[in-house]
Amino acid sequence: MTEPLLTVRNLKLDIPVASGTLHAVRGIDFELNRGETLCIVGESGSGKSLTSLALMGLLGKRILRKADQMTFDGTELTTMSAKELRKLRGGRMSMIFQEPMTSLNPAYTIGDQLMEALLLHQPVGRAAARARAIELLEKVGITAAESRLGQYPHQLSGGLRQRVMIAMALMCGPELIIADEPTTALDVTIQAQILRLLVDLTREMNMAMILITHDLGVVARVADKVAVMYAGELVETGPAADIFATPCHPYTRGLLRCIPLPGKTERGSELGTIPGIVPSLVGEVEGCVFRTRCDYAEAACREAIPHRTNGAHRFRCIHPDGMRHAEEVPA
Amino acid sequence: MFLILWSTPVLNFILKRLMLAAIVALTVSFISFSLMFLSGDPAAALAGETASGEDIEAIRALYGFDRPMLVQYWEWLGSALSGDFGQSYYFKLPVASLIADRLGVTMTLGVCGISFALLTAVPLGVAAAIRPNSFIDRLSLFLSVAGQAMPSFWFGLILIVVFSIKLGLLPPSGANSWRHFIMPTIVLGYYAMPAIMRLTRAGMLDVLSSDYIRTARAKGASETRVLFKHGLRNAIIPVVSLAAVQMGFMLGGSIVVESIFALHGAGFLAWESIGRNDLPTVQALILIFAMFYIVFTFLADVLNAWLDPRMRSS
Amino acid sequence: MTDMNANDPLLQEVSGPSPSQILIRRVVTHQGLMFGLAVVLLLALVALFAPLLAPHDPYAQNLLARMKPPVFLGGTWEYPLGTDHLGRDYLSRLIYGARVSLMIGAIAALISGFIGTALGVSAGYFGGKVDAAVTFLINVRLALPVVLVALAVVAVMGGSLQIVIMVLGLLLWDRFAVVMRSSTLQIRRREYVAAAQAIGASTPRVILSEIMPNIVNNLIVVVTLEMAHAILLEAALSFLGVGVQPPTPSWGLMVSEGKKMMLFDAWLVLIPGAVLFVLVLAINLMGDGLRDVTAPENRS
Amino acid sequence: MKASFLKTTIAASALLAAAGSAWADKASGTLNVAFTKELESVDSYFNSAREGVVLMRAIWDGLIYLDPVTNEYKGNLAESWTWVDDTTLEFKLRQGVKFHNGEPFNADDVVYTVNFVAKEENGVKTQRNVNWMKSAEKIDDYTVRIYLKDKFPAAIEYLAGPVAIYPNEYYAEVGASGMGLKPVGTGPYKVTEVVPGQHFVLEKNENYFDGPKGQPTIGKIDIRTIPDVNTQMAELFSGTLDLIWQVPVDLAERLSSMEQFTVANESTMRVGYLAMDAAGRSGADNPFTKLKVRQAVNYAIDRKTLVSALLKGKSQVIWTPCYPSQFGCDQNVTHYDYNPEKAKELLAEAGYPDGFTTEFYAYRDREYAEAISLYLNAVGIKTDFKMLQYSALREINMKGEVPISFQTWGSYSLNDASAMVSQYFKHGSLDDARDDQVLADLNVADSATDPEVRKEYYSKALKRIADEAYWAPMFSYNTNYVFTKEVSYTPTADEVLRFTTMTWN
Repeated sequence: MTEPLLTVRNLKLDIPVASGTLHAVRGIDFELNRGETLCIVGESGSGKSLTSLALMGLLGKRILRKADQMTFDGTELTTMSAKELRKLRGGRMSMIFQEPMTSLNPAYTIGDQLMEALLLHQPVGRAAARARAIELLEKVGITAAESRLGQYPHQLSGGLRQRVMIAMALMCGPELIIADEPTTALDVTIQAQILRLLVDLTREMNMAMILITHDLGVVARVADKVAVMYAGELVETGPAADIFATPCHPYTRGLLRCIPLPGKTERGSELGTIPGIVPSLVGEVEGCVFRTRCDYAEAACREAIPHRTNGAHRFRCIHPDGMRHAEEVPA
Repeated sequence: MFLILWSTPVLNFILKRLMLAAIVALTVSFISFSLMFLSGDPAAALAGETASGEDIEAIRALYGFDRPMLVQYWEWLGSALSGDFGQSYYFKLPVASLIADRLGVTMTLGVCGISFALLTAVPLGVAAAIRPNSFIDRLSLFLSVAGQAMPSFWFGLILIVVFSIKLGLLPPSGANSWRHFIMPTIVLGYYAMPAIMRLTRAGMLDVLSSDYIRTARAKGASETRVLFKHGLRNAIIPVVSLAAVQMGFMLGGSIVVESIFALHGAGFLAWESIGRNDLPTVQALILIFAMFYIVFTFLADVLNAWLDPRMRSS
Repeated sequence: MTDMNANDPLLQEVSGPSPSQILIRRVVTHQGLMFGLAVVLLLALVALFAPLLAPHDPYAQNLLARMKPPVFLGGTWEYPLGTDHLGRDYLSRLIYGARVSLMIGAIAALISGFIGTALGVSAGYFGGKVDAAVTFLINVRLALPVVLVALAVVAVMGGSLQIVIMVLGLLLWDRFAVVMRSSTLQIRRREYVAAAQAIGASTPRVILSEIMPNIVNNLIVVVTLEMAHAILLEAALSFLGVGVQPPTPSWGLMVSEGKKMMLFDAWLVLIPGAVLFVLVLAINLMGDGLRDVTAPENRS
Repeated sequence: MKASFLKTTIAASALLAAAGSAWADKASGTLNVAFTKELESVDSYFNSAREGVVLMRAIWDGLIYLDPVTNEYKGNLAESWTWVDDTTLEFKLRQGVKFHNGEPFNADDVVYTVNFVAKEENGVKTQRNVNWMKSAEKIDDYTVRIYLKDKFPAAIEYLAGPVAIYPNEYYAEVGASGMGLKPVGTGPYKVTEVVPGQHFVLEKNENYFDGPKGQPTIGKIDIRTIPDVNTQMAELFSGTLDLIWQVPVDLAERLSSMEQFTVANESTMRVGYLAMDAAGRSGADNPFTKLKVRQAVNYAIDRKTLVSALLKGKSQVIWTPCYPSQFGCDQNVTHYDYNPEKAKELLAEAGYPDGFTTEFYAYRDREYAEAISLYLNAVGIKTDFKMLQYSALREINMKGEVPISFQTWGSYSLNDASAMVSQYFKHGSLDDARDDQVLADLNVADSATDPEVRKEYYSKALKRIADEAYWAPMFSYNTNYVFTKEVSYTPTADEVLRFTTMTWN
C-alpha cells in the first residue's frame, strides 16, 4: 500500500481555563488512506469536533495544539505557514459543519459563496466558477440550480443549505473531506438523504472522509474505519468490521448496547445506557478515564494503561480482552 | 442590486416607513407649536413701547393671536408645509431664509462630526474586536468610557485653551476655513464616537465568532478577507442605523458646540432665539431638527434594507 | 464501582461556588464597577454631609475676596480651592454642587424610569396596539431634539431646580421604554408567565410578581446610565445659562461662570469640569459594570 | 505647575501674541474688531444696541455734531441752525455732500428722513429718539425746517445723536430691511459687506466731506460678531483681532500687565439700576408697591463695594435715574447708604418680617446681577433668578410682568437728563412707577425753553423719584478698550467707538 493520506500521532489539545488546564484531547493517533471513510464516534464533549478543527487548523487562539506528527499527503501540518495552510484548506481538504443554518454568510448570495471557494484556489474566471457551482449544485440534488445562485441563504431551508455546504466543500475537488455531524441539526427524514448523498459523492469522487458522529447506526452503514473517542482519548480504533464484530473496550460495548439493532433488539426491551459520571479533564489525568463508569474498574486502572493491538484493531485497557468474555452471551 | 431594492416587499416597506415618518413629523410639529404657544403671545412686543392696552388688543386681533390654538396651529402647519415659517420677531426677516442661511454651517459640522466619529470608531472597534484585551482594545474602551462622561462644553473649552491659546495651532472660533472646523468636529464627533465604537466592537465580536466566519476560514480565505469581506460587511449593518440616529442627535446637540466655537449655525441661532423669545424661529428650528432625525433614520432604514438581504425580502 | 470512585482523583472536582458567591466575586473583581461604586458613594456622602464638610457658606459673597487662587496655585488654606468671581468659597460651592448634580440626576432618572418602564412593560406585555402606540411615542420622543426642547421649555417656564428636573424627567424616558419593552418581550414567552396566567393571576399581579423581578437587573443598569445622562444635560443647560439659576451652585454653571477668566485662571473651569467628568464617568462605569456582572452574556 | 502655572499661562500667551501680531493685517490696512452682540438690523433706527450707535456714527451723519471732548455743538450735515420759534428749527445744509451710492445730499433727504421716522407706525425702535419731531419742510434745496410737536429744548442734543439722515430715493426703494442688508449713508465709512450674524466690512469713504468728524485714516475695518469674550481674547492673542471693547474688568486688569496691549478705561453714561414694580402692574399685592420695601431694597445694596470691587475703573456710585454729567441731573437727592439692618427693619415694618420671594430679572452682566441678588438675599428677599436676552426682557417688561429687574440704560450718549429719566417715568409701557406728579414735572422740564426752569423741574422729579425709591440706581459703567500696540486710539466718555479717530502706529 502507498503512504496514508493523513497520519496523526500523539495529538494533544490543551485549553487554559480559570482553574487550570483542560486537557481536552490527550495523545490520539490515527491514519487514513485515500478513498477511506473514518468515523469518529463518541459522546458530546469527548473532543471529536475539536480534533476535526485541529486538523483544519481552525482552532481558536486560546487552544494549544501539540502533535508528534500530523501529515497530510506527506506534508507536516503543524509546521506549515499560515499561507500554505490556507492553500490546503478548502482546496485539498475541506470541511462541512454541523450548523447549516448559520454556516453560510447571510450577506452574500449562494452563488457568490460557492464561487468564492473555487476562485480562492484556482486561477479560473468567474464564468468557469459559475459553471462549476451549477454543476455541483445539481450533483448535490438541488433543482433549478442556476436560479438558486442568486438567492440568499435565508431563502433556503436547512436541508438545502446543508446541500449547498456540501457543494461548497466539493468545489475544488478535495482529497479529504471532514464532516462534523453534518446531519444533527436537520430533520430526521432529511438526515438519511444527506448522509447518503455524502457517502455516494465520496465514493464517486474517490475522496477520503472523516465523519464525526455520535450515531453508531450511521457508522455501521458507512465506515471503513472506526475510532471510538471518550473524554479526549481514542479508546478503541480499527476496521469497522472488527469493531462491530469484536468490540473490545467496555465503553465501545456500552455504546453499542445503546443502539437498537433490527432483529437483535427485542421490541420493548430496554436500550442500554452507560451510568456514571464523566470525569473532569482539568489538571493531570492519570490512568483510564473510563474507570469512573466502568463495571470492571480496579485499583490498577489508576496506573498507566497498556495499548493492546490485534492487527489494525487497537484498544486501551488493563484487561487483555477488555473483559469481553464477561459479557459473551453463552451460546 | 438596486433592482432588488425596488421589489414589491421593499416598496411596501418604504411606503410604510414613510407613513410612519410623516405621522411622527406631524406629532412633533404639534408639540413644538404648543410648547411655544404656552409662552404667551407677542402682541405687546409687536405693539411697541408707547402702545396702550387697546392697541395691543388690536394687534392681537390683527395677527390672530386671540384665536384657539388648534386654528393657529393648522394655519402655521399649512404655511410651514409650503416652507413659510413666518417672520422672525427679532430680525423681522422670514424665518425660512434666516435658517437657510445658517444651516450650511450646521450641516457641514454634522457631516464632519459623524465622519470623524465613524473614521475613528469603526477602525478602533474592529481592531478591539480582533484582539480583545489587547492594548488597542483597552485604549478604545478607555476612549469610549471617557467620551460618554465628557461634558462637551468642557471638552471644547479645554481644546481651545490647549490648541488655540497654548499651542496656537488652531483658530478658536469662526467658520472661515477648514481649520476652524477641526475642534468643533472633534468635540461633536467625540460625542457620537463611544456608542458607534461599542456597537462596532460588539457586532464584530459577535460576527467573528459566528459559524459563517469559520466557513470562510475553512474555505481558505485570507484573514483580511475573512475580517472585512465576511466580518465587517455584516457587523456594519447595525452601525449604519446607529450612525444615522447619532447624526440626528448631533445636529440637535450642535447648540452647545456652536455656542462654544461661535459658529453661526442653526444651533447657535436656536440658542439665541430662545433667549430673544423669538418664537417663530424656535418653533421652526425644533421642527427642522426633528425632521433631520426623521429623514436620517428613514434613510438608514432604506440603506439597511439594501445592505441586509434578510430585510429586503421579509 | 461506587466505593471505587470514593476518592478517585478524577472525581475530586472543585465543588463549584454558589451563584451568589459567583456574583460577589464578579463584583469585587470588576475594577470598573468597584471604582465607579467607590466614587459615587464618596460623592453621595459628600453631598449628604455637605453642611458639615463645606468650610464656608456657599452662598456668602465677599466682593473684597474675589477670585483668590487655590492653595496649590499660591492661595491660602482659608479658601482651599480659591474663590469665585463673587468671592464665594469654591470648595464649598463644589461640595454643594454635588448635591444639585446627584439630586437632579437621581430624581430625573426616577421620573423618566417610571414613565419609560410603564410604557415599555405595557408595550412588551400587551403587544399589539399598545405596542404600536408605545413604539410610536418612542419615535416621536427620539425625533425631538432634547437639548433644544429642554432649552426652550426651561426658557419659557423659567429655570428653577424643579423645572429642570421635570423637563429632564419628561424627556429622558426613551431608553427605559426601549430596554423594558424588549426585556418584557423576552420574559413574557417564558413558561412561568404562562403558568401564572393559567392559574388566573390578574394582569397587574403577573406584571409585578412575574415580570418585574426578572427585568429589574436591566432596569437598574438603565437607571444608572440615564442618571449620568441627566447630570450631563443639566450641566450643559446650566452652562448655556438656562439650567439651574444662580446662586444655586451647579457645576455646569460654575464652568460657565469661570469661562470668562479661562485664559488666565484655567482652574476656575478645570476643577468643576473635572469633578463633573469624574462623577459621570463613575456612574457610567458602575452601570456598565452592573450589566457585566448581572448579565455576562450581554457583555460588550 | 503650582504657583508658576498662572505665570506660564500668561507668558505663553504673551509669546503667542508676539508671534501672532505678525499676522495682523496692518499691511492691507484692515483693522479687525469684535462685537459681542448680533444686531437685529444695521439700520440704526431699528436696533437699540450700543453696537448700532457705533455703526450709525461711522456710516451715517446727523445734522449736528457734538464734540465729545469740548462738548461743543458743531455743524455736520447742517452748516448752521437757528430757532425760528419754540417749536421750529431752520437748518442751512452743507453742499456737495454725496451718499455712498452717489446720490447727492440735499433738503429732500432730510425731509424724507424726518417725516419717515417721526411717524409712529413706521416703528422706529426707540420712539423717544424721534417722537418729539412732528415733520420737516423743504424751504429750498439746502434749507430745511423741522417742526416740533411741542417745546423740546433738548432737540439739538438729539439731532447731534441718534437722528441720522438717510438717502430718500434709496430708502424709499429698499426700506428698512434693504437698508439693514446694504446700508447707504454719507458717513466716513461705507459698508461693503454685511453677513448677518457674522460680520460687517467697512471701507474708508474716500469722498468724505471735511466735517467735524475728521477724515478717516484706517482703510478697512472688519467687524465680526463674536459673542464669547474668551474667543475674543483668544483671537486677540493670536493676532486675528486688533481691538476689542466692553472687556470685563478682570480680564482688562490682566491684559494691562501684558506689554503688547493697550488697555484704556473710560467712563460711560450707562447707569445700572434696579427697576421695581411700584405701580403693581405685575400684581396689586406685589411687595414693591410698598414704599418701605423699595427703600429696603435701596438700603440692602452696598453700592460702594460693587463699584470698588466689581466694576472698578472709572465707575461711580449713582443715586439718580440719570448720569451726573447730563443736563438737569441734580445730584442733591436722597442717598440710601448701605445698611442691611435698616433694610430688614423696613421689611418687617412693611409686613415682611421673614422677607419674601420674588422673580428677579436681568439681561446682561450676570455677574453684577448675581451679586445684587445676593445682597437682596442677605436681607431676606429671596430671588428667583431669571436671565433673559434684552429683547425678551423688554417684551415682558412692556407687558408689566416684571416685579424687579436689574436694568441698565446708556441714554444713547445724550448729555441731557431727559434721555433717561423722561424715557422711563412718563407713563410709557416701560414705566413701573406711573407717578402723575413726576409726569407733570417732567412734562414741564422737557418742554421749557428756559434752562433754569428745566433744571428746577428735573430736580423736583428726581427728588421725588429718590424719595419714593421707585428705582434703586446703583452705579455707572465703564468700558475697557483693549487694542494692540499697532493701533492708537483715545476713547471718549460717551461709549462710542469712533473709527475715524483711530490710526495705525
